[in-house]
Amino acid sequence: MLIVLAVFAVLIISDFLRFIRNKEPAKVFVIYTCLMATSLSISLLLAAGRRPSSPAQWIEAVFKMIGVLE
Amino acid sequence: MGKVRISSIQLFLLLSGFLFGSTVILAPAKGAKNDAWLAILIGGACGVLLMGVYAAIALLNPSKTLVDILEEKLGKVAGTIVAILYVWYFIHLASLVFRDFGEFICSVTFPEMPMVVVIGLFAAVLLYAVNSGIEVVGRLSELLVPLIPVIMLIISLSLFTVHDFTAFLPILENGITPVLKTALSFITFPFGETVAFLMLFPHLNQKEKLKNVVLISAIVSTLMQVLIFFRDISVLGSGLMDRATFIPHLTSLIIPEFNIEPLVDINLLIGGGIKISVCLYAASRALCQIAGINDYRNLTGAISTFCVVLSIWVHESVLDLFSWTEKVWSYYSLPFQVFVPLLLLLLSLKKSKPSNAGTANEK
Amino acid sequence: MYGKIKKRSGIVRIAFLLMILLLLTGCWNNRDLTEINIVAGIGLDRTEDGKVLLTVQVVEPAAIQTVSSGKGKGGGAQPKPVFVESFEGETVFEAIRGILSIVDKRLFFSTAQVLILGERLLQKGMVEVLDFFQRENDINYGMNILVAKGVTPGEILEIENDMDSIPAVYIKETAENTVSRGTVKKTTLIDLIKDIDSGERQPAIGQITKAGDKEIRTEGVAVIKDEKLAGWLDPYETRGYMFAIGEVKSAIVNIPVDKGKIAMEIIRSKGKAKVRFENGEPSTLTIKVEVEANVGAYEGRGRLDSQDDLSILKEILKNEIKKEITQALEKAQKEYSSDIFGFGSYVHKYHPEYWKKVKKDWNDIFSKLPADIQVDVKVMRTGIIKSPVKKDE
Amino acid sequence: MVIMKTGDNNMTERKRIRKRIKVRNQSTGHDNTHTDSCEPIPETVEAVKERLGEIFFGCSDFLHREVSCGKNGLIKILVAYIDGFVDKKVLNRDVIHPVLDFLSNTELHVGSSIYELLKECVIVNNDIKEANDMQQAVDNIISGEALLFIDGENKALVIGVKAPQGRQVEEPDTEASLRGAREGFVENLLTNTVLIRKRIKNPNLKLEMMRLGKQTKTDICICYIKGIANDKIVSEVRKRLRKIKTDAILDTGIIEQYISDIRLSLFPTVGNTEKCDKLVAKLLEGRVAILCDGTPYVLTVPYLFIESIQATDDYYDHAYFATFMRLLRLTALLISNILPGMYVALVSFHHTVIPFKLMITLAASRQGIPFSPFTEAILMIIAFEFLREAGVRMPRSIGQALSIVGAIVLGEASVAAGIASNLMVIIVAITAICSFIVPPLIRATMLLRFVFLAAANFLGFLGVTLVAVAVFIHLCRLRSFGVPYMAPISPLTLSDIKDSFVLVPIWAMVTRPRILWQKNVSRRKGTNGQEAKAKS
Repeated sequence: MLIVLAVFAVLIISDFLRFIRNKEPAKVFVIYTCLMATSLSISLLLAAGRRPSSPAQWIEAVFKMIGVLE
Repeated sequence: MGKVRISSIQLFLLLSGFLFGSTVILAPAKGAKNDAWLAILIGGACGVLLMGVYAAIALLNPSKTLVDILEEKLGKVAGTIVAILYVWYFIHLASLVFRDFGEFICSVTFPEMPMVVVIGLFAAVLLYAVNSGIEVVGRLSELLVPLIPVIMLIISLSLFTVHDFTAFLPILENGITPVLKTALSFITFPFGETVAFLMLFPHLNQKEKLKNVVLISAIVSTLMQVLIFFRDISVLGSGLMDRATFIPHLTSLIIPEFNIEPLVDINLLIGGGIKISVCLYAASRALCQIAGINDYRNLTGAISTFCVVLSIWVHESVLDLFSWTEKVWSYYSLPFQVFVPLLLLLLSLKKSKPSNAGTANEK
Repeated sequence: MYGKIKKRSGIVRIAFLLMILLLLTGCWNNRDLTEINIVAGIGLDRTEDGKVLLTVQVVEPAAIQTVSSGKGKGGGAQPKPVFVESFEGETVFEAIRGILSIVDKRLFFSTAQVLILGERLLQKGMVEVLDFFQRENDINYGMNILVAKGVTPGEILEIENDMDSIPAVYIKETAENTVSRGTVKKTTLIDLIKDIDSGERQPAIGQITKAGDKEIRTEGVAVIKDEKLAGWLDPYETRGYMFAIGEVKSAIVNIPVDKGKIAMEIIRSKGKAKVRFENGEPSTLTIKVEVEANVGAYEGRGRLDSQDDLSILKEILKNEIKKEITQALEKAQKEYSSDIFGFGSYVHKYHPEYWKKVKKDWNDIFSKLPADIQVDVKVMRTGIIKSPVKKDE
Repeated sequence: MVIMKTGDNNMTERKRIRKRIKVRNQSTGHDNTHTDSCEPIPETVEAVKERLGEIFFGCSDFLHREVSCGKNGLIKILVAYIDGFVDKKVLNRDVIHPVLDFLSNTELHVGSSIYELLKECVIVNNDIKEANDMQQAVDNIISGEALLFIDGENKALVIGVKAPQGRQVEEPDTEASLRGAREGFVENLLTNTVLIRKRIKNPNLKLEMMRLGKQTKTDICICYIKGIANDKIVSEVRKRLRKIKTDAILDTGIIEQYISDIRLSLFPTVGNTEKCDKLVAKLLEGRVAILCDGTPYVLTVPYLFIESIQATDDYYDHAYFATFMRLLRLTALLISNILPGMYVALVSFHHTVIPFKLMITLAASRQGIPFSPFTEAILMIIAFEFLREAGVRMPRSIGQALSIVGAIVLGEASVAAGIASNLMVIIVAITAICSFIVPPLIRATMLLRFVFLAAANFLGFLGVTLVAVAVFIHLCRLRSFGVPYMAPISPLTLSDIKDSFVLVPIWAMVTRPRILWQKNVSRRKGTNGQEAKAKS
């Protein structure tokens, strides 16, 4: 858990410093934060041992609903 | 930051490396057992056509990336939505390759290592490559991709004494249906996945060579796959081949007298690395284009982090991974790899007829 | 411009990230050579109550060095180059892990030279215990497999003699010598797995017995049927079998002549087992063998000057080989009804429809089919001299 | 990328720089653009003397001689120079003597300028320039010219009577070769340019001078062959040199660090050589050389990876042999980088790869060693590096003793004491030998070895491969003056492969490296200066 946080902290801080230095537009921050927040929350859940249902399962479910897969 | 250019040789090597990708450890047409070679040939033929479609789209829309084409042909809103789906698809693809890599290393070389470490380190190196620009990835492929056939040759030649050349017989024992099914999955993995190159084709410096490059790389990799199949089955026999988790690796274990197993790791690292780099580049480039961000490097970090997390998250176990890719992947890929590109091709053909968009538009 | 700043920060960032990840990673799987026990030979057997009995022969590298380099001066108590330990377990893996309770370091199997199966194990079936050896990531698929006849694998692994400081190597090399003589079959792990997997050919595994206190003897094969021991072939039958499947590399075949015996040296041999079909049903088993031989020794009196002389020899040799093959085939058909020759594989490959029907009963069908054995012999050279010493002329 | 950016204003830039150089070194005095200094040269010799005395206060090597002569001893002339720089014999013979003679024997007409007369008719020396203000005068005195001030003139004559300085041309120590010229560069810039000019007798060989370093005012010379060297690279060199802001240039090594493309890279992107024939060969390939006064090391740019495995001997030798040597060097480079790492990976992780017999030997040699293979390797390598560094710093006579100590300590005693295994000694020895085979990369290799070692200890072969891939990525993104570092292999330039890891016979090498410049690549055409000029 701590390790996950540490790695993410390093990544986010280093990237943010770079963004600020290069004066990137706000949307960069927004998209970046969205992606990182998702990654962080999922990895925290994974680290806690609670694996949320994954996209692979959603896709499989969708295909089953449509009837492509039986 | 100037025009980024890759040469036709680099594109050829990138494509070949991409097509080898994780097929270095996973025999893609395994489902057809003894007739896999037939499935590979059929799938390869269709794969060549499919890649031809991508090349045609790129030629009809010179110097436009997939996102540009989508927005132009489907309209702003629909185009953007489809483009976002494509971004997701590239990310998913990259994370699957990450997972293949991680599973392979963890079950073959380092059983005690946590998979996320392996994948994370790999991702860090690839992030460096992608951040250096697609030009550098192209140059890298010139250095590294030639190693793949060399290593394969080393393995194959050292196995020459253990070959049983008739092992692939009998032909069509279970009828043609499984062969066709496998052929379909072989089109989607690996050929259809080259749809990611639609983000790269605009960088080619000699547009007129695009067709040849695509064609040759597809044919070369099909033939290589056939050869690999014959090697594997003649060494392992169909029974063991069916049960093996990582077929080419097991083959390399059979080599008498000495053990060159790490060479397979290197092959995977190169092939998978190229594949993931291209996917990461395509995804971040596409996302930046959609959002109107100039430099794709801003998002590579976030996207590769997400890929790593996704690769751990997406499947529970190695068997889940394999059965899912076998069962769902090809259907899931069809819209991205076949339907949308065909639609784009039709639309481009219709619209470009009067203006006769040629190869000379560039420059 | 901005490229310069970015380039620099890129390297630093990646290096930093790598460093953090590297520091976080411990040393998984990092195991020094001095922290493992190098296994040279494995023995597998079952105890009377059905448990797996694992015996391992472990090398002591330092002792080997002193033995081979002669450093151990002036007699004294030389350290033993190997030690042998046994352990019981419900499964193979359990036994392997359990053995850690009596040895100091983890066992390392990739170096195993031989895997010796016990008779009792084979009587109960061997498929189950072999799974571990396919699944584990550091197993050498080219490891030799032998079946211990009349002794337990443990007893064989405990043999010590002066020919090689590591008994397992001695066993392996002796077995390989015998393979080149054609009287034992070389079965590697991968061969065995393939045979069991396909079901087209019954495995035949080389046999090993004790010859005296310090020597072993590897001659003959164990015939397996449906993963169980069916019986044995003696050395001559084994050679016939080896001729039939084309694995004889060099062998000495003695042929009787008028006044004495000639030892023919086989230098090349090819063999092919096929099945002849008539009306969609198998009619005959055909074995075609091509042999190239030289005259090795003429222990007797006679003439060896002309092509005619050689032709006579050829005829005799042909019959001799044919006899051996027939013996082996008959034993496999009549006594054990086990298709060790791989006729089934031929049927599967070239008559898949028929194979599908008879797959289960193939061994029975095999044992009823008549055989057609063709041997083609070439004798090329006679060595440095032609005729033997002519005494009575 | 760099080339593209700089290409546009290439012409104007070049003109500008020309002007500037001209102004600085051969000032004709009629150039209004010159605004460096506003202090004029005082008209009376007394004032000049006073001023110079102020400037050179405390410089005991500053000498001046006042000559007053003429009919009534009214004409005063001051000769100022730095002691030791100037060949006094020549100065006396060519300047003082004729001037005294002339002035005492000649009737001066009214209105005739002594200055012009002296300059045109009297002074025998043929290297005469003018200084128009005090700054220039001082600069010239410092750089070793003799200055001649005349009463009533606000100009001074700069007379080149520099004494030959420094050591003789001799064989360089650092780059030994079996065959080829033994001449190496020396510290004197002029000697060096002469050495180059002697070998390329072609007016297209351009030598552009500039002065760098606020304090040292070191003479720098950009040297290239016009029509063969890529103009873009030449102007990029000028641009980067001009950007250097420092007070001291003591060696080309300092310039190298300023002008490298990626300054933090381990790999050299600027080459250096001490050998004259090597430099000439590089110039003829279209490279640009940077000479610097005071050092025998000449920089060449662009410097590509492949040059590190090229040796001058290769071209004079048989092609088969040269190709073999190149492959050998490449292998050595690889080995010196990864061998310790591979060994550690093998011993710590990949036991399955080791053959049985070797495994027993390995295990036996490791028996009783208290350290892990990683620690052992690090210790041994560091010990070796100590030895190497000591060998470099020590006087040569002690070096021998050192090597004996090293061999015994490293090779024998550590094994006997059970601190290192036999095999590790062999591994370190092989690594060390291999690292000496490719001198330009010796520093990069030294550090990378530790990286590989650490990676191997964490991840085995996988770690080694990952680091190798990262290094490859780095190499691929490196550029030297806009030229991709790994050329001609990546990007693949088929015509340049002939002089890469293989070498074709010299008669088959008909083109210059295409990667440097697409134009004028044929070595057979346009060798004559005029022809080349017409082409470009």
